[in-house]
Amino acid sequence: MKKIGVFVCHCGKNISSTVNIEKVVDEISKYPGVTYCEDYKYMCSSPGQQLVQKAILEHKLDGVVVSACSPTLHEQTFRNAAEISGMNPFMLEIANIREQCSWVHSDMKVATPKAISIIKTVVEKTKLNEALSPLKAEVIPKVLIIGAGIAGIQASLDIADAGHQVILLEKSPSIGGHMAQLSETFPTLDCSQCILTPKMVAVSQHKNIKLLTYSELEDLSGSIGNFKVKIKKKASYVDNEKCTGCGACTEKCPSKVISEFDEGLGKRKAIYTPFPQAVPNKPVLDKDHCIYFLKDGKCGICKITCTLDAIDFNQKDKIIEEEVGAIIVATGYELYPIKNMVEYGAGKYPDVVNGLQFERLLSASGPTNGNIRRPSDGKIPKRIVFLSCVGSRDPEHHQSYCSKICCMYMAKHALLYKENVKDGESIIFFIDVRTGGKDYEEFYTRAKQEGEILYVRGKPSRIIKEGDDLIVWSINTLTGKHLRINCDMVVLSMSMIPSKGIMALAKVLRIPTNDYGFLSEAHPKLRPVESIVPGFYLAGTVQGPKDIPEIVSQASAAAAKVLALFANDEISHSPVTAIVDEDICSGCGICIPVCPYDARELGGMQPKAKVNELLCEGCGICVAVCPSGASQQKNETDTQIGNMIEALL
Amino acid sequence: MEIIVCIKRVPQTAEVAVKIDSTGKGIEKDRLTFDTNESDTYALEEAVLMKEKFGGNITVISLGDEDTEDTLRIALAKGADNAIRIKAEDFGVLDGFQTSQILQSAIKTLNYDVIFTGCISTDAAYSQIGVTLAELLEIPHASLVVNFDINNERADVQRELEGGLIEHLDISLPALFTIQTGINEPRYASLIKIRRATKKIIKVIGKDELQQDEFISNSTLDELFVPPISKQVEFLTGSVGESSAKLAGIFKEKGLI
Amino acid sequence: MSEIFVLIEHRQEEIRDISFELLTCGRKLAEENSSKLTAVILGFNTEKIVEKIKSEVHRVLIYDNEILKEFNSETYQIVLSYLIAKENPFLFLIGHTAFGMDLCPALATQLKIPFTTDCLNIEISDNKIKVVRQMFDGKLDAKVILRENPSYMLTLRAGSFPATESNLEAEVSNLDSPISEEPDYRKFIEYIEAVAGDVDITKSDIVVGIGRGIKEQDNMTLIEDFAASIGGVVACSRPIVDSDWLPKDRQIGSSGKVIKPKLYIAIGISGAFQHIAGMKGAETIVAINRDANAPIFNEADYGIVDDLFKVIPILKEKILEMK
Amino acid sequence: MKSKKSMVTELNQEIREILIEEGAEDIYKCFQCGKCTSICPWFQIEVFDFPAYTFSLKTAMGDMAASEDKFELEAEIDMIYRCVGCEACTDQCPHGISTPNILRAARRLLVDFGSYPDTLKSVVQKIHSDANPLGEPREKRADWANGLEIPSFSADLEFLYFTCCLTAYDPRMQKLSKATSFLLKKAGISFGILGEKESCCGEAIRRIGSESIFQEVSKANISNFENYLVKKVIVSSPHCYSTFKNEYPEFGAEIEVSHITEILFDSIERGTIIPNKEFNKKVVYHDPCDLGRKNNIYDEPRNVLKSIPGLELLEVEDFNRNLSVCCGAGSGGLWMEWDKDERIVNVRLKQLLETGADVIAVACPYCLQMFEETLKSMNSNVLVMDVTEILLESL
Repeated sequence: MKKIGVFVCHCGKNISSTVNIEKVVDEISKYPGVTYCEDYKYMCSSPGQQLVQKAILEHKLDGVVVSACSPTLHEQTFRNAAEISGMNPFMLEIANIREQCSWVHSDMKVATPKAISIIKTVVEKTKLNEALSPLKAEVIPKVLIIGAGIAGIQASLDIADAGHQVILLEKSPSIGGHMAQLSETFPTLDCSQCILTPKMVAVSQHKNIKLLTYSELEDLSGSIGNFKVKIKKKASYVDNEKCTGCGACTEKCPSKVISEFDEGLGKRKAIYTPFPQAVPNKPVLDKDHCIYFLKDGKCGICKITCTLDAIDFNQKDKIIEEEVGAIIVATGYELYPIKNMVEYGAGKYPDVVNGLQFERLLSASGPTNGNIRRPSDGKIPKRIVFLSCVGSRDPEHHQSYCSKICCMYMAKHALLYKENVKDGESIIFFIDVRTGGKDYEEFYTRAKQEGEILYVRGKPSRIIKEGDDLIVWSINTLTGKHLRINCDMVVLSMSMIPSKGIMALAKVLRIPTNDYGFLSEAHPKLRPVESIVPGFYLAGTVQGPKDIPEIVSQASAAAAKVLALFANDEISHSPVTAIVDEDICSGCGICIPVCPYDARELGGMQPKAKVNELLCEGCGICVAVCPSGASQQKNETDTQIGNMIEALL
Repeated sequence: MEIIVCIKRVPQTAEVAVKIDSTGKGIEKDRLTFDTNESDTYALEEAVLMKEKFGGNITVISLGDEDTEDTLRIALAKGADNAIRIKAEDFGVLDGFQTSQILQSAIKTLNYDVIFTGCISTDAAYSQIGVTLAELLEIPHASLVVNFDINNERADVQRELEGGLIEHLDISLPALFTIQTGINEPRYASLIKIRRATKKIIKVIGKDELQQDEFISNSTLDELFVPPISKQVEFLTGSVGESSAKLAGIFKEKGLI
Repeated sequence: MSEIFVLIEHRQEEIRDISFELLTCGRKLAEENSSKLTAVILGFNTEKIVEKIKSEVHRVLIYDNEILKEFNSETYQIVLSYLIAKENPFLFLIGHTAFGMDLCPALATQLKIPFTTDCLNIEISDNKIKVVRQMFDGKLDAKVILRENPSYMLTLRAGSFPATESNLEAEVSNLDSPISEEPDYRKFIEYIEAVAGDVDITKSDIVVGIGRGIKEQDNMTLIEDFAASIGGVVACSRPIVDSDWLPKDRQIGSSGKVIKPKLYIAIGISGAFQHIAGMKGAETIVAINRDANAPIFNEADYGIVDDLFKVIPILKEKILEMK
Repeated sequence: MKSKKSMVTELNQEIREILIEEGAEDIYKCFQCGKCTSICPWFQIEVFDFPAYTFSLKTAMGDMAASEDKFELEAEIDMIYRCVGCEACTDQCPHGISTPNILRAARRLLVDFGSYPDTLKSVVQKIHSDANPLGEPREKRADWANGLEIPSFSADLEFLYFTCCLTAYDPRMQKLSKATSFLLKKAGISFGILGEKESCCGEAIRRIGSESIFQEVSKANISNFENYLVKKVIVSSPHCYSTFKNEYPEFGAEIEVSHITEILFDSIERGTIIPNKEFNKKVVYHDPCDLGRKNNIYDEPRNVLKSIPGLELLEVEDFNRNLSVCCGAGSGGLWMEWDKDERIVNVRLKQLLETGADVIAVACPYCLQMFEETLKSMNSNVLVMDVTEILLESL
């Protein structure tokens, strides 16, 4: 018979206020197999842990049950403590009597017996636990970073500078992301491109960074330390070895296409570099708009123009395979489409634009060279109305979250507009002005005064066109007065949503997202840049709306996490995995598709299920579906579970 | 100033079908909506206006069944301070004269300067309770009051006569006044007062507490019947001259001209 | 059976119509019950009144005193209670008017005589009295039996007994008023005339309602002349108020006034239900409309399907001829 | 005598609590953005301010219909009864707060204490007593069907045609019920009517705040449905539709309800009704709140109209479908009357007339009544027709 010690934590008053600890100790002490039982106010504290260690030695315990909070919090803490006393850490189990008991009850008469039952079941489990040793795996010190906006760029540079290899993947023709589209940045008003382009160049020149633009992730397998990735490099129909980026092909190309970079306000060619400072500064040919491809070879002017013979209409998509130890996801955001806003004209009116479009109008490299002209007729807008929270903070129809950056960029927009159009007038409709950031409130105050911005509290209900003007209907909720404001342009600060394809990508990566498609972090406070799935890290707006300083911080933090991983040659993996008793396994294969981690396959002459223990996370689904009982989980065997149920009954 | 207002809960029959019940002496009440008698609401409002002007207390009193407490509560919500229900269930069928006597026996023990009643109930329509009650209490009265004020502890009263004429009177207090509709604009109850009213206790008086055993009846209702009318439009035809002449003849015949 | 008494109601030296209706009723009851009819007059300088009443009754009792010049129910009550106690009439009839309502219940109560009010019809058999009166907003009639007693008091609704003429020769007696001063607790001050031009459509016996069919504001005079010719007031449906041709207080309907006149003439009104709700209580309803299917005809007693501009001037002529 | 106004609002938790008990629980969701107010039809009335956005806060503060001053209180209650319950605010509110529900909580208390407009009192009385708001006799409810040979409903018939009170009694509206019964017969649909056993659906009085009488009349209908084994109901009025579909289930009703336009479109699609006579008119369709915004029926009535040869279907730009503006008749509005320049119907009618249409098509008796009555004083040749009437003309 094994000797089990039970340690009951009060958790201050968290547990003891609804669970009668004295009674628990009294009851558990009498339970068969329990040779030692003790309580303490804070078991996780240093003296608390010492109690456990001392008891292991003094009472020669075979197993320990700590009755305290959720195992996600302190299982590791206590296992480490047990190991110091020479116990196999997997002989220590946590009985959760806080989240699952004291917190959900208010009546001690109910909570106390429940706590006792919980502890008894865990004692039963512990009795049959086996000593396990962690699995070890090699780490490939190379990182894949998906998305080359400011987040991806920053993380790449940090890791590359530390001497590790980086593969930086970008689906568009250039790196830079949305930050490259911006004019000036709050709160300092330095030029966005001026601060971004040096970093872009640094990326392109860094010996440790392999840049794959115009590329997408196709497939992924493996686990932390050892991922295998397949990347599709889309055909650009330009041989980058030969191309010098002279731009002659672009100049001659007869096909004009709406520019994505200018958010639809300008045009580009079918063969193009998105913007002058693009990295790599080599054009790509957009097959969907190329006359050569659309009209069966009837064009080819670019090929004729190119003196270096860099145009290759026969180029094919290329699959690149790589092995990496970690992956940072930094795919960024896009803006919620205006067409979802029926009451604001649903994209009918060209002079109703979104925040990024207005950035392009403000940008010196933009379609109007930084002079503000309204899209419909090129007129200088004399009055612009800015609407906050469009598509944000609207759980009923759109997104319930706050997009965080709009308050600041609207103030910036209005200020820059005032500098641009001296007699211009800005009206900002707001519900709350949120300026949580260093120097932000000061900037808001300055913008309000220098930009002579009229802030009106209220959410407009309609935008209606009347003649040349747009009319915004609202009320001023501070005065209660009706407003029907005529203006020349309206800027909607649309909510930030995860960029297109995030759900598909998350599925390939098998990492969880929240309801809106933002990737979920492992812990909102303590593990903000890691996914719950080991080996994946998050940087930037892929995780939620953020401003640039926050994105950069998070990117560097993700880089630091990757570097910490790479600092070891190997990683250990929990041994609590599934195993297959090949004698029983019939090879039916039911367990293969249900495994969320792709940790199973059928192998051998007479196919039997096999477990890749490095991939297995011990979720137990395979155990549950196995018709023959061949699949078992270490330290969660059927016998153990049976005993636990018995203890409960 | 102590004011008493007598009110009555009545079925609202003006705009809906009214059917005689199986006894032949009452009406089917299931589908009728009950509310404070119309002129009583003006009486109550007049009391509230007087209280606002001169201060004091308003007691509303009603002879009725338990549902009458809803009506009394509405009066409390609209500005009355106290409410008394005399249990109608302690009595059988009552005529107006008995009602007046019962009210009198309850009111005679109270302090009052002014009693207001409505000038007519929309159900029985006798217009007699107020004036009878005044006589029983041996106080002066004025009926059909359309303007009311108090000067030098006497009431300055205007009564409505036929043909738009007003009779101006000076009456000593205490006295009883039956109030005509239109004298004021009855108010709504605010939610705060509604809330307070729901918590007030309504004093309920049974027959035993009235210190009077016999209430003489003046009359009994023998039967109800639907007045014989037949409304089928009669089109007056012929030339304009003919149809007009026919119509004028009808007017004459009916004594309308 | 002892006598039937009628209280003559007069105001500002004119006998009120109700008095003749009371006399007609009283005479009928007196004849049916082989009794005599007595008129009671309280007033000051009553000669002219007595003159007109003399042929209506068997006996006239007069209290002629300056304090009885104007009606004061308290004064009347003192005088009449004295008279009734002395004469013991079988039935004392009073008009169901502002005067009668103020007087009858108090007087009867004081004398402990069974009474009831607002009678439409009165039946006497075996010294018992049974009356018909309206209840429930006039929707039902009730037969009411009075407690058996040697004497009774009733008030009679105006219009229940259209006045008829008579040629009796009354015996006239002047009596001395038992009091010489108006009581201090109730003093008559004055009559106040209603402000001219202030029309209350709910108080008028004849109402002429106009609707959209009137077409233009100029046509309003036609209607006003017509209304004047039959002694009615002009009211309307909503569109007329909307056009500001008449003030809001002239609107009939669920959102306007609810009226119950003796006669309602709807001219050029189709009869939206909101309007119907306001006028269907009228005793007699006449509709004049070009559209025979107009819903207003569902409510009307008499209808003329024709152009109102043709009908109204001719109808006015015919009415003036009849008068 | 007017009492002195106090500028201090006192928090009154009791008022808040009772209003929440009566259904104003949404108030805590409000973040005072004011979008409700400028989408509200009253926003388009120049001379009147209807501060919809304040009601949540006022309720939370217990400052609803709370004035001690008679005239202020009257103005507040007047305000509470301005709401036409069109739910335009609910539709647009970021948190889906229903201002009509908040106001209805207050209405329920006010109704219990007789503190609501007299015209509405009379509607409540009439529905209670006569089962219709017009005060017409119950016995006459099926008179519109005289001579039309419509069977009384029995279990072997598929549908019950439930007329709206207006279409049952009002001579103008009876054209709708007659047209409907003709079209249903034409389409070969088996249906019957309940006639005098029908009671008003009660929608109006529930919105007015008379909850107890609503429950009384609705339960009468529900037990009728049960007794006659009614499974499927066709209605003319979107108000009946909304009530049967969304509210009767609260009281145990198990019926499937269709609006007549749904049935008609289905019949046209199946070819049992074939509109073949040209209706060469420009027609603008007005979305009734209870059909569109509240029940998402936008296309069926339009599709019926589109299937009529020669008919040119117009839309009110910017103000169609869920952004349509109420005719002003909802939640008791049919019986309320505001000053001439304070009527929602005028706003909507102006929008409809500006399309240049010859005919305003409606699918709700309330809308029809409002538009037609208002057009009478406008000297306009534009006709107001129900979708059923237009379809009938094209057969």
